[in-house]
Amino acid sequence: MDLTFTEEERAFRAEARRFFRSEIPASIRAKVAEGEGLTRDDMITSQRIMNQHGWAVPNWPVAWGGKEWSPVQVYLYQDEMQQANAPTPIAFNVSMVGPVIAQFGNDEQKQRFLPATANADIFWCQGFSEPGAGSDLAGLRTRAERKGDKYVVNGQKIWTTLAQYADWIFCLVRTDPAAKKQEGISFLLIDMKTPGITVRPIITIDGGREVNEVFFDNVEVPAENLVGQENKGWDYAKFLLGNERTGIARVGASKAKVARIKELAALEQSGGRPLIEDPKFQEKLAAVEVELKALEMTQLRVVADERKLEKGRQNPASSILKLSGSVIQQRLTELLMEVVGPFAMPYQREFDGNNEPVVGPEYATEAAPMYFNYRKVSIYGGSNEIQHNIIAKAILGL
Amino acid sequence: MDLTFTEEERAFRAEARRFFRSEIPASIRAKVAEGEGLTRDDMITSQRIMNQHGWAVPNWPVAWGGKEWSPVQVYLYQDEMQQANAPTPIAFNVSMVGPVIAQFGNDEQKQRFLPATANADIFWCQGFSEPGAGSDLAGLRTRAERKGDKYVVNGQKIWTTLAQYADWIFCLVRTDPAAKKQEGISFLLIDMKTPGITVRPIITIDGGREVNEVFFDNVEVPAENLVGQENKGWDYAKFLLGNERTGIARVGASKAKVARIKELAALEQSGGRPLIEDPKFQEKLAAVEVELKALEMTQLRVVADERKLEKGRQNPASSILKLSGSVIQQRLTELLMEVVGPFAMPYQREFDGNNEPVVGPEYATEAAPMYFNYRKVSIYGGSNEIQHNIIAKAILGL
Amino acid sequence: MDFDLTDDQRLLKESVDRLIADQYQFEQRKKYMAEPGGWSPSLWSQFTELGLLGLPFEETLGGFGGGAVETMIVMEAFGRGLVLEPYFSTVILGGGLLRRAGNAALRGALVPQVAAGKLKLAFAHVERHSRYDLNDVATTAKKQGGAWVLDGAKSVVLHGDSADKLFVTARIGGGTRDRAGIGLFLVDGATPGLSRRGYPTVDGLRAAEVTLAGVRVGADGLLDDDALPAVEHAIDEATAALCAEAVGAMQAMHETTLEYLKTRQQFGRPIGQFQVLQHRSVDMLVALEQARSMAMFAAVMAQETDARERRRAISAAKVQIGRSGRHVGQEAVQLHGGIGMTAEYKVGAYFKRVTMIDQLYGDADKHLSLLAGLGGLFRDAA
Amino acid sequence: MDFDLTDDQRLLKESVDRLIADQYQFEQRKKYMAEPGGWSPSLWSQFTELGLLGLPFEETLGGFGGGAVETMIVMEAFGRGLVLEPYFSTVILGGGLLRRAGNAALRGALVPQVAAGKLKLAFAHVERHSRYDLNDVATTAKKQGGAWVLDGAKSVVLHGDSADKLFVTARIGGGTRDRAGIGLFLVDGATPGLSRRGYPTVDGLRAAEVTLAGVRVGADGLLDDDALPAVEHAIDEATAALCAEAVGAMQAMHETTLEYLKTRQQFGRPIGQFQVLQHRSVDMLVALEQARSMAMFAAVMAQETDARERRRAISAAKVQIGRSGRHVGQEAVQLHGGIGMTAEYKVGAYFKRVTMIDQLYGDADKHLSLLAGLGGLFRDAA
Repeated sequence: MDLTFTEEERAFRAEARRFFRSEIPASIRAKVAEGEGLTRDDMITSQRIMNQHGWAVPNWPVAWGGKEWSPVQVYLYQDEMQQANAPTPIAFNVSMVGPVIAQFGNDEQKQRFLPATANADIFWCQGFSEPGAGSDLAGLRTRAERKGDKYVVNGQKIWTTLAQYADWIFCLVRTDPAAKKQEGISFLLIDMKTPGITVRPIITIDGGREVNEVFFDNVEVPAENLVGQENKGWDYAKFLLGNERTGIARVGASKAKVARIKELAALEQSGGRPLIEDPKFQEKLAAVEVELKALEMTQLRVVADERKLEKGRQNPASSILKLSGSVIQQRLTELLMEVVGPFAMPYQREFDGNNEPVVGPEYATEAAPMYFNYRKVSIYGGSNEIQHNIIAKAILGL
Repeated sequence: MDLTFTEEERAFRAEARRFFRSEIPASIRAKVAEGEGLTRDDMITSQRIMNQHGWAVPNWPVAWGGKEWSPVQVYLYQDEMQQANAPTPIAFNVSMVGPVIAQFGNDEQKQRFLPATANADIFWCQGFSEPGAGSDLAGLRTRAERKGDKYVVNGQKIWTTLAQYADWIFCLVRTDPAAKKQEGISFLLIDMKTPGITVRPIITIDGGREVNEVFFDNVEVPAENLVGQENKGWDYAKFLLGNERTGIARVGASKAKVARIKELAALEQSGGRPLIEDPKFQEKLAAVEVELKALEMTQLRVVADERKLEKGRQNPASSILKLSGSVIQQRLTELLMEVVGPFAMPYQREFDGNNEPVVGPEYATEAAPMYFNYRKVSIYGGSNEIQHNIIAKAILGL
Repeated sequence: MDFDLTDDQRLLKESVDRLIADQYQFEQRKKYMAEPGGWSPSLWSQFTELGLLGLPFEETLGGFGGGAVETMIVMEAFGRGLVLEPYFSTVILGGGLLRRAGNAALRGALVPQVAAGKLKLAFAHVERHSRYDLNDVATTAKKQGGAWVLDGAKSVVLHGDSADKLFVTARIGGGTRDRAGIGLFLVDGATPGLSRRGYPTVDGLRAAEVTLAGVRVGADGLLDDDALPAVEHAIDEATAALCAEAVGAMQAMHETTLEYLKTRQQFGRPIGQFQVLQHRSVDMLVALEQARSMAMFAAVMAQETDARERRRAISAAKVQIGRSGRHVGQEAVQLHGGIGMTAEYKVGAYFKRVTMIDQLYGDADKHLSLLAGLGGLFRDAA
Repeated sequence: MDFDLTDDQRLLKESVDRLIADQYQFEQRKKYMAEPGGWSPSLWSQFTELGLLGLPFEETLGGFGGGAVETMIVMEAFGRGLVLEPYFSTVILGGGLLRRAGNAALRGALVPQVAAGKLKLAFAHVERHSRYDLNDVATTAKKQGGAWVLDGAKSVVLHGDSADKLFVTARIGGGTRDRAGIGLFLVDGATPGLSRRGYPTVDGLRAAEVTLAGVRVGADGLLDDDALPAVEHAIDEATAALCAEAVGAMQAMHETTLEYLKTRQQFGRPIGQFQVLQHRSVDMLVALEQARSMAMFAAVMAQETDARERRRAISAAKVQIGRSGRHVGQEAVQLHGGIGMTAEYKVGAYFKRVTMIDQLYGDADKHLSLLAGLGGLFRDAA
C-alpha cells in the first residue's frame, strides 16, 4: 500500500492543472466558481478547447478519441478540472449518449454522431424521466409506433436538463406496450427541430432554468435513429446509468467551494473581526473538510480498485460516493449562505430582468440561489432514498 | 391563552418542592442524581414516605388513594419530583398494575392488592416481553392452562425489570393458543415465591443489573388471580400501556441533569480554565437546553389539552414526548461523558466487587455506565422505531 | 396555565384564517406578487377592514389592543399564506418602535394613520458590515442648528421601498460598535437626500437599499437618543412574530408533504406506504411541534422587560425555529422530489421563506452563541 | 497511488486475521478477561511467535521492520477481536516512545526484550487536571546529585499495572502548562516510591493509577529533556493505530448487525426487510467506510515529520473516527434492540471500546477544535 502518487501521476496532475487553469477562459471559470449559470456558448467553447487538446472524451474507445487512462489519471483529471472550476464536459454528450452509440450504435451512427458529439457540434439532452414515473423510471409511457421507415412519437418527458440548448435528444420510448415494464422500451435519437416537439421551461425554486418539459406530438423519427435493437432500450439505459457515476462525488468541486468560502469569509465581518477568524465558523467548516477528505480517500480507494475488479463489479465503498458527496455539497452551500448573512436576501438573478447594480457584495448574489438549487443533488439522478434502497439490496444483501 | 401558572398552581409547586426536597432522604436523592442504582429498600422507603403524605398514587381512583389532580398539578408534581432527584414511585405498582386492578379487578382483588401496592408492601414486576416477541408484543407464547381452580404456567419472560426485587409479577399469558394473536391472552397475577419460577439476571452493557429473564416451569397459579375475563388480557395491557405515558418525557429529570452537568463542568479544567467557561461546551449544552425547553412547553400543551379532549383521544403533540425526551436524555449522558473526559475510562461499579477508593473525581464513576445504560430509553417500552410507526399511522394517517 | 384562546382571540383567529383560506391560495399569491409594488393594495385594505393594521395599538387611538398572543395568531396565519404585504415592517416592526420609542404625541399622530392603512413604515438599521450586531451603526447624525443631519447607508430594509416613513438609526456619539450613542430618528420618505432602491427578496417579498446623504431631520425627529435598548426590545418582539410566521409556514409544508405522500403513486402504491418516508414525516412533525412550542414561549417572553431574560428566551426560540425550519423545509422538498424543486409549486416558496426568516436578525447559530454566553436557559434547576 | 498490500503485508494480514478468527471469538475473550491480569499470557506468547511484538522495530534488533501500514493491519484485526493484551501500551505507545526518544543503546537493550515478549511497557503521562492537553504536566523531576527524583501522580495509565517499565513525563523546568521543560524518563516498575493501583476499564481492558513519591532515577533514565515533540509524535502514531482498531470494531458491529437483521424475525418476517432498518444499515456503512478511509489517511500521515501537517491529518482522522464510532455504535445497539443492551452479547463490547477510543487522547470535538485552529485541512485548493 502506497498512498502517494507516482512521479508520472504527479506530472499528469501538473499538466492537467496547467491545462484547465490556462486554457479554459477565466471568465467561464469565474462563472462556475460563483455558481452562475453557463451559457450555451460557454459550454461549447469549453468543450471544444478540451476536444482540441484531446481531453474531451477520455472515457470513449480510443478509435473515437478515448485515452485509456488509468483510473488514477481519470481521478486526477476530474479533480483538477473541478478544482479549477472548469466546466465539466457536456455530460449528455460525453458520459451518456456517446458511450451508448460507441457501444451499441451501428457504423453509420458512429460516423455520423461521435465526432460531432465530442466536439459539441451537436448539443444533446436526455429524455428519460416522465411525469408519472419519477423514481420508477421504467414506468415510462411515451409511445413510439413504427410506421414504415419511421417511428411516430407521442408523449411527454420532464426534468429535461438544458433541453433549451439541445440540438438532439436521446429518448427512452415505449415500442411494445404489451410487454412487461422493462421490456418493450427502445432507445431513440431525435432531432429537436423535428415538427411536433415543444419545450416548456420549468423554473426551479432558485429562479433558474435548468430543466424543462418536452412534449412530443406525432413526432416523426426516421427508423435509422434507433440505437441497437428495438425493445432492448432498457439494457442500453442501464449501461448508460452505470457510466454516470464518474466524478459523481464532486470532490474537486467541493474543494473549490471550501477554498471560496475561506476566501469570502475573510472579507466578511462578524462581531468586529473577519468571519474566518471566528472559531465557531472555523469548526463548522473544518467539520465539512473532514468529511470531504474522507470522501476523497474513499474515492481513491474505489479508483485504485477499479483496475482489479472484473467489469461491472463494485467496491462497496463506491456506493457511498454519491450519498456523501451530495450531503457535503449541500452543507457547503449552507455555509456560503452563512458567509453572506443578511445579503442572502436580495433576489438578484438576471432571470427576472434585474440588471441593476448589486446589493451588498458581488459574491452574495448567488448564495441563496445556489443553496436552493443544490437541493437537487439529492433528488436528481436517482434520489438519495433510491440510492439507499439500491445499496441495501445490492451491497448489504437486505 | 395564559402561559403563567395560577396562584394555586404556584402554591402547589412550592409544596411539592418542599415535600420532595425535605421529606425524601438526601442520601437517596444523591443516588438518583449520580445515576447510581437504588436498592430495594431505597425504593420502598421513598414510596412509603409518599404514601404517608398521600402522594404515592395520585392517578388512582379517589377511593383507593387517588387525588383527582388537574393535569397541570400532575405535571408540577412530576416536574418537582424529578428535579429534586426523588425516586419515581415504583412504576410497576403505581402506573401499571394498580390502575389495571382498580379498573378491571374484582372487589376481593382490590381489597387484597391495592393498599399493599400503594404502600409497596408488595413490590411488583411486569411479565410482558418474551424472547421471540420483542417489539411484536402480542406474539407472546407463555402458556397458562386451566386445570381445575388453577392455571399451570409454562414459558419465559425477558427484560423483566427489577424482578430480583419483586414479590409478585403481573403477566400476560396465552390461555387460548387457537385464537388469533391478540385474542387468547390473559392477565395473571403471580406470586414470585411460587415453586417453578426461576429468575436469571441479565447484566447490561453498563454492568448493571436492572433486567432479568423469568422462567416458568409448571407454575401453579390460583384461578382467582386472573384479572378480569379470560382471553381479554390484551385489552387490559393496552389500557396499561396507555397509562404509561405519564411523565415519559422526563423533563424534570433532564433539568436536573442539566443542572448537574453545569455544576460538574465548573469543577473540571479544560485548557487551563473551568470547562463550563469553554464557549463550545456552553453551546453544546445550550443546544440541548433549547430542545428541553421546547419539550417542556410541548408537554404543557399536552397537559393543558387533556382536560378538553375526550378520554382516549390524543393531542398530536403528545406523540413526540417520548421520542424527543429519549433523544434529550441520551444527549445529556454524552455531555456528562465529555465533562469527565479520561476519567470515564475506569470501571468502578460495585457490581464487580470493586470497593477501592475512587479513581479521579467521585462523580466520574457513573458517567460511562449512565451513557451506556441510557441507550435503553430508545429501546425499552416500545422502541423509537415502533413509536415512529405508531405516530405515522395514528397521527399522520399514513 | 392555560393554552386556550379567549373568545376574542378565537374570533380573530377565525377571521384571519378565513381571509388566508379565501384570499391567499398559492395561485392568488402569484397574482399579488406580480402587482407593481410586489404586493396587493386590495389585500391591504382588507387587513385594514379586519382591524389587523391596528392590532398591537391602544384602543383609544383606534387600535385593537392586542398583545403577543394576538400577534402570534395573525403571523402564524400569514405564514400559512406567505403574505406579501408590508405588515411585518409597518405593524410589527414599525409598531413596536412606535410603542417602545415613540412618545404619546407621536403615537397619537401616527397610530390612527397606521390603523387606517394610510401610513406604511419601515426600519432602516442594518448596514454593510453590521451583520447581526444591532450595536454596529456607522451612519452618523450631526446636529446643525436645531436640526439633525444624517449620513450613511442602510441595507436590506424590509419593504423600505413602499414605506411612507422610515425609522432610521444613526450614531450621535461613540464608536461604530459602542452600545451607547445610537439615536433613533423618524424620517419622511420624501426628505431630500434620502434615496431608496427597491428590489425583490429571495422569498418573494421586497426590500430596499437606503442612502442618506445630508438628510435633514427636525429636532422632533429624534425619538430616542440612546435607542439601543428600545431597538432591541422591538426586534425581540418582531423576532417572536417571525417565529410564529415560520411555524405557519412549517405546518403548511408538513401538510402539503403528507398530502403528496398519500396521493403520489410510485412502484404501484402511494409513496406514503414506504416506511422510510413515514418515519421522516414523523421527524418533520416533531420538528414542527417543537417549533410551535417555542414560538409560544417567545410570544409570552417578548414582553419581558428584563432584557437578559428576554434575550435568553428569544434566542432560544430563534435557535429552535431556525433548526426546525431548515429540517422541515429541506425534507419537504426532498420528499416531494422533482416537483418540490419547481417554482410553480408552493412547497418551495415556504422553504424559501423559512430560510430567509433564519437569516433575519441572527440565524440559529448566532442565537445559540448569545444564549450560551448568558449561561443557557436553565440556571438552577436543583 | 496504490492501495494494494505487498506480499509481506498480505501474509501478515492473513496470519493475524487467522489468529483473531481462531483465538478471539467473543466467548474466548471472556475467558481471557477472567484471567488474573485481565488478559491472556498464552495469547501474548502467540503474538511473540507471530512476530507481532517486534512489528515496528528495526530488523537488526529482532524486529519485523514494519511501518504504519503493518500497524494498521494488525490493529484493525485486533479491533475485530477486541484484543485485551497490553499490545497497544507496549508495542504501539511504548515502541513509539522508544523509537522517538530512545537512543541507540537503549533501543539495543530493550527492543529485543519487547520483541521476545519479555518486557511490557506503559506510558504514564495524563494527570488529574490535564485532560487532553499533552503539555499539562505537574509531576516534577528534580536533580539530586547524579540522579533525578520524581514526584507526582499519573492517572489512567493504560496497562500500567502489568508493565515492567514505565515511561514517565515530569517537569524539569517551566510552569505546569508550558510546552518546554518536560522530561521523559524510563522508570523500572520496581523502583521504590513508585506505586500502582490497577483496575479494569469500562471496555474490559486495564489501567492503573501511578503515584511517584521520591522516585529516584539514574541520569541515564532521562531520555529526552524537552520531550513534548517526541511525545506528541508518539501519541499521533498511537492515535493512528487506535483509528485502525476502531475501524475493525466498527466493521464487526456492522457485520453483526446485518447478520441480526437477516435472521431476527418480527411481525412474521426478518426485520431486515423493513425499509427503515435497511436505510439505517446503509448509513452505518457510509460511516464505516468514511472512517476506514480516514484511518488509512492517518496511517500514512502519522510518519509525517512536519508537526503541523501531521496534527491536521491526525486530528481530522480522530474527528471522523469519533463521529463514525458513535454513530455506528449507537445504531448497532439500537437496531439490535434489547439483546444489544446485554453484556453477554458482543455488540455492546465493541460499542464500549469505540466509545473509549473516542475518549483517548482527545475526543472528536477536541480534535475538531485543533484542526479548526490550524485553518482546516484544505488550505489552497484554487
